[in-house]
Amino acid sequence: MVDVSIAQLLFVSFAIFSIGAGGFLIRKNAISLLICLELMLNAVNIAFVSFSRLHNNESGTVLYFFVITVAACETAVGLAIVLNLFRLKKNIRIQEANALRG
Amino acid sequence: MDASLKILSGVAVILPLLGSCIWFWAKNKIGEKITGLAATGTLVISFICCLTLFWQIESSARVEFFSWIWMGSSELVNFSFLLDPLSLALGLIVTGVGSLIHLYATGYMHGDEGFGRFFSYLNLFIFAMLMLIWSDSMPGIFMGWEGVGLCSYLLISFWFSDEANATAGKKAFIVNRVGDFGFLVAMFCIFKAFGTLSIPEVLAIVNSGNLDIVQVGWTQWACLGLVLGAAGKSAQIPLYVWLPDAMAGPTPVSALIHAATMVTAGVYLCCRLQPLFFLNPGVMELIAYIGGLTALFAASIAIFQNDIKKVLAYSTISQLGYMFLAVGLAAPVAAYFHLMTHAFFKALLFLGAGSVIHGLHHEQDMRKMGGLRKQMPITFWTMTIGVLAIAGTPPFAGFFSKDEILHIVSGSHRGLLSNIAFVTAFMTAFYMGRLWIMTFFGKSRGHREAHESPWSMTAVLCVLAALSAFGGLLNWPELWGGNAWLEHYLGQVVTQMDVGHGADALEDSLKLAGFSSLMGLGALGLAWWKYRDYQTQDFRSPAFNLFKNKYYIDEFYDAVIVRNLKRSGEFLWKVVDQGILDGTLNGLAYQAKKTSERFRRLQNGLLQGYALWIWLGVLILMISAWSVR
Amino acid sequence: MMEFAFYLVAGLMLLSAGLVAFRPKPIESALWLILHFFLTSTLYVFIGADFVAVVQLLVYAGAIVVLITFVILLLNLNPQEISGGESIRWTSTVLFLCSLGAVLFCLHISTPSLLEKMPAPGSSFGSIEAFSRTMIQNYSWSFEVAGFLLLLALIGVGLLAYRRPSTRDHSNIENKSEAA
Amino acid sequence: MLTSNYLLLLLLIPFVSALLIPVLGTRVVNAVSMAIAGLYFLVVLMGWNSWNLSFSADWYEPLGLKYSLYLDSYSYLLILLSSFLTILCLLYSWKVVEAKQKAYHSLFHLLQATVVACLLSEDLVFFYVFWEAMLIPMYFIIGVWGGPRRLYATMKFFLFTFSGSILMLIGLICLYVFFYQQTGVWTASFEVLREHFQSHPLPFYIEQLIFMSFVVSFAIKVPLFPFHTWLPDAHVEAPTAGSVILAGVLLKMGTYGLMRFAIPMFPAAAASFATPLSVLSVVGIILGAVVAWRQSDIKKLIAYSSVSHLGFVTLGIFALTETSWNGAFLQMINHGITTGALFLLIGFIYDQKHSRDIERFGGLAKQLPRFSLIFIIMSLSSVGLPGTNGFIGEFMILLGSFQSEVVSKLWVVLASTGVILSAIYTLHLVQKLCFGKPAEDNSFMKDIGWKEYLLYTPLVVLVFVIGLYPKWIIAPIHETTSAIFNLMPNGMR
Repeated sequence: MVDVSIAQLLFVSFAIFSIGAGGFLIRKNAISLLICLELMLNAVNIAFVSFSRLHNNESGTVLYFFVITVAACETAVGLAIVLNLFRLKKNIRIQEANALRG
Repeated sequence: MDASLKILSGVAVILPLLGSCIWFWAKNKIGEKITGLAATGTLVISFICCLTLFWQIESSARVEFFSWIWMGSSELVNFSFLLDPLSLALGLIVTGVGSLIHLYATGYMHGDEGFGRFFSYLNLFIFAMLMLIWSDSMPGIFMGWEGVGLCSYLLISFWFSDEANATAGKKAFIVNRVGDFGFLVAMFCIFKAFGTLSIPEVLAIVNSGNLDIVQVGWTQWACLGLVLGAAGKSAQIPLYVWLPDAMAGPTPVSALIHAATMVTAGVYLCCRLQPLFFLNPGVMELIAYIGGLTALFAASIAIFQNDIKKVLAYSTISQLGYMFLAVGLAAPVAAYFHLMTHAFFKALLFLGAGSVIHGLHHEQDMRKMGGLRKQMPITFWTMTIGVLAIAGTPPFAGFFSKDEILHIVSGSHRGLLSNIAFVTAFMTAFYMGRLWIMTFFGKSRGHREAHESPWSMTAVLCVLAALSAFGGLLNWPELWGGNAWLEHYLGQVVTQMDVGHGADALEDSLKLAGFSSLMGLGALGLAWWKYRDYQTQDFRSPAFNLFKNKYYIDEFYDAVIVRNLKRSGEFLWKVVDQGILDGTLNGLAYQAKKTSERFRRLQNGLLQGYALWIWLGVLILMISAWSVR
Repeated sequence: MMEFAFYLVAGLMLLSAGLVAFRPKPIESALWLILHFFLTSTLYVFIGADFVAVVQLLVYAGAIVVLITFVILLLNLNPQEISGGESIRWTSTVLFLCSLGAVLFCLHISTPSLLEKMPAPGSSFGSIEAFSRTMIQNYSWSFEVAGFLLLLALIGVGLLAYRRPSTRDHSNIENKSEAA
Repeated sequence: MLTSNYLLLLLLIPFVSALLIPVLGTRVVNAVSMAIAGLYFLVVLMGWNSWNLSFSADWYEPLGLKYSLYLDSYSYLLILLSSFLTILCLLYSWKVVEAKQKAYHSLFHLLQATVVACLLSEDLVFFYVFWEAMLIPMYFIIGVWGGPRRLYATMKFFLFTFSGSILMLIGLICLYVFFYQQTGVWTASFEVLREHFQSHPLPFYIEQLIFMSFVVSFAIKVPLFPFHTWLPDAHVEAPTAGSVILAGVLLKMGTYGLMRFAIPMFPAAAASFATPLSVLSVVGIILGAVVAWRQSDIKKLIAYSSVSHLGFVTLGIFALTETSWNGAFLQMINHGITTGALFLLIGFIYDQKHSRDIERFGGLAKQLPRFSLIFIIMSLSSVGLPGTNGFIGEFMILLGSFQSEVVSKLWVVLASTGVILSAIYTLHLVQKLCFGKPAEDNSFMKDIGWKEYLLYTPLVVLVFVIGLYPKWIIAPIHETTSAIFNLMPNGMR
């Protein structure tokens, strides 16, 4: 076990989240976006577990568990959508998936 | 006693209404003869009822039926009758002349496809007219008032297939409605002042003299409203324009409604509410001047009309003007007397004219008549009596009644009015002479062979001629040794201005009578000289055009009122409604649409764009959460 | 020593995250993601959450990344299918990230208590038993819901990925029949 | 003697029938629906003279909301009118409406149900819910069976009424919350709120604001100038039966709301706004009449005449005297009868000729004498000829308003000119339709037969029965009027 402050853990979490978010905003293909989402979720998980540790309360880890459940669902559904997108457009460029524009 | 009054008056009123429904429903199913005779029969029964009432009732009686308008807290209006000399006398005329005209109409309307409908309307009219004169409350009178207006409307546009007739009916109704508006406002004011609309109660309060200044103020407005109402119904300036057009109806209608009965309702109303008018001398003066001016004005138009019924129509307006004049000078008995004699001789004249028209197969233009003296002798002789009566030739009815009015006018020391009255009397004799001569004398001008009318028509003419001849006996002045029956009879309920007694007054009145009858004969002579060998020539001058076109009053009203009303209708519709109101709303809707168009662009379909917006939202949330802390 | 290990792991995590996010090819990102998850798992071990560390490896690295990789292989994309098109708004992205960082920094310095070392956890922290107790006792309803969510996702994916013969082919057939 | 369960019966029959009709077989829909409507009318008739019933049950207790129903003579008479007109509408639609009959009948019953619920409710929230719900069936009736511009008309109708309702909702929430703040109890019961705010008045400007929020909402429904422009469009596009119900029942909900809720709640605020509101009424009277005269579409003409007639009603309401209120309420009923009949008559000739252009008719008095007779009778009732129902209402309104303390006499006199104007446009219509020569060949048109006699006879009878002996209907109206006025502060009476 390492003797760290919560601030250090949160910094890690935040940095990873920012990198994920940046990637999400910048990348152009749908699969990379999904991967970046995973990154962001992971960053959030780190924060959850850290707080769980800080307060010595298992609820944070339970939340972690739920988050990965959601993440799994989201990835599965997301990938299925990407698959359909590819079938429809013959590519997975996210800018072209704009059928719902106003 | 009371029950019998109730039954008699009820029967007199209800029978025509029932008859009206039956004739309308039966249409022509039961044959002309039965319809006509039965309709006349109902009227005769009504007349008999009236006569019985007339004998039974000493001074006045009130008959209550059932409550009509109920205000919640109190009874406002009952269906109840006030039977007193004023209403009984007029009731007799309405049912009496009415039954004569019904009889006449069975001949006149023979063969018309709307025969049943015609009698239905006529009977309905009698019902409404009796409601008008017998009701003891303002709304009751108003019901009859509008009812006769409705019948007038229906009967003027009786031959509705002709657009002009329908328009004339509509005009009559609408102009009358202007008057009714005045009547309505008068009712409101009276209710405001006295808290009741029952005429006996109102008159009791007025006669008791316990009025404060506010109440008198309200009565002034009420009287003005009533004058407007009366002017509408009795075709006085400024609302007389409907009556000439009303001649579009069948002639019996013109005789019954537009000469003998309905148009006198205004006079009746003013007499009925005389105490109210006494409170407002200014309004009385107004009535007198309206009457005088109308008399002169209408007579001047009548001289230049060529349609026989139009001449009579303007003559009616002019004679009604006389009655108003008398009312305005606080001489209701004189007005009433003239009303009665006028009912006789004007009905006679109209029916005579109708007989002529009937004989000439619906030719109304006097320029195409002439020389009918021989072909239609009965019509000729009866018409002659009518003309002499209206011209004021002694000893016919018109002489007495008109002379009384002239006497009163000259006794009132209003120079202008008395001049007008005399000039009008002269003009009346002149245009009636013109009508008489153009129709019956000279050579035939272009009409086909005429025939005398059937007995049902000529018999009525004879009866009316007799009435016109001897009607003056009703009110043979006391000054001349008579008993002035009508004056005494009506004197129970109305107050007549005193015109003086004694030898001086007798001398004055004899002078006046002599002068006026000489003037009438002179006018007839002038007409004889002018139209004896009338061919087709006419006056030709700008002034003549002015008269002939009735001073362009119709055109004036059309341009000033009707056209502007139409224009304001278009304006309110197109500009206010569709332009401003709908425009604002549609504009709002359009702006909303535009705005959302603009915001729509934000929805660009780019996933990452949305993510950026989420980031922005998160940022704002965090900042606000932090700053709130 | 352990401090150093922590910093090393954290640093590697950031590095791998950067590589995940910015390598041009998706397959590379996916592979770097695996490394990232392993490092995360290490971090969890450092703070005493053993069970979580294991789950991280099993579920994330084992299942999810494999799924992603599988899809990438399935699609077998060539470069212009992957990217191309107009460039993405770098400036606004950077701006937002900076502003977010600034806000966080402000938050950070305004709460000094965060800088204190964390107290030692309870003896049972991170154990399966403690985790399970909390989960089953306090969150049983949510647990069921999560299970149901997975089921729904399963059905949804099935529906989405199912290639309907009707949609496109149907129209083709219609066109053909019209042409014929 | 009827118990409060009677109110439940009143409320539930139309709802149940609205649900029942869609599951019926197509052939029997007409007959069953009409039978239910007839039965319902009888049920309503049974309640004559047993008003002042009430019923209450919890709806959502934490917020103090209740299904609380109250039947007074106002709501009773309007329910009676609505059930009566519904029968006529369904009878009229027999063999006229062929498309989607089930939905049509079901919607009419639903409309009836919402109207009845609205009229019965004493709880303001309950009232509001059904006030909004009334829009839905009408929206579909116009939108599905309407004329060519029905989309525009329905949209306009919906947006107008809905925006008004939103204002009312705001006012209602204010009342509700103020009451909670002052007493710590949640309730939306009208009686409780009224009593409380009478004894603990709110600041006057707040009273005025809330009052206006209610008034605007009701005024849009009435419709009062300048909110009236939706009415002509809605009437023109609505199917005949829809127009009848719209004119006969829905418009009355606005005036009912004014009389039953807005004014009793804030009499002082009402008095303070009496002048502007009565001026708007007078403008409505005159504008409606003058504009009606210029219309060539018969339905539009009648729609504008409705604006004019309802101007009289609102004038009577804002004059705040018992007489004018009695007259106003009577005039609401009269308008339902007369205008309803006129719409039915116009529908009758429209179905044959498929035109409502006034210029394309003429001479119908010769060709369709029975039709013309009834048409003229109804027109005269609309003109307010004494002896017909229209006169009694108008007369009482004007007479009462003239005695009013809060409305200037000048406005009443101006309103009375509506008497002239109404004659102008109505006779114009009668002349164009019935008199003159036919503008086109109309020989294919049939006169009214037994089915139409069934429709019009009760209406004609009512016209004269109310016109000649109105006491039987004024007496119950007066009961509620005097009850409302008794509760107002003394200065108001």
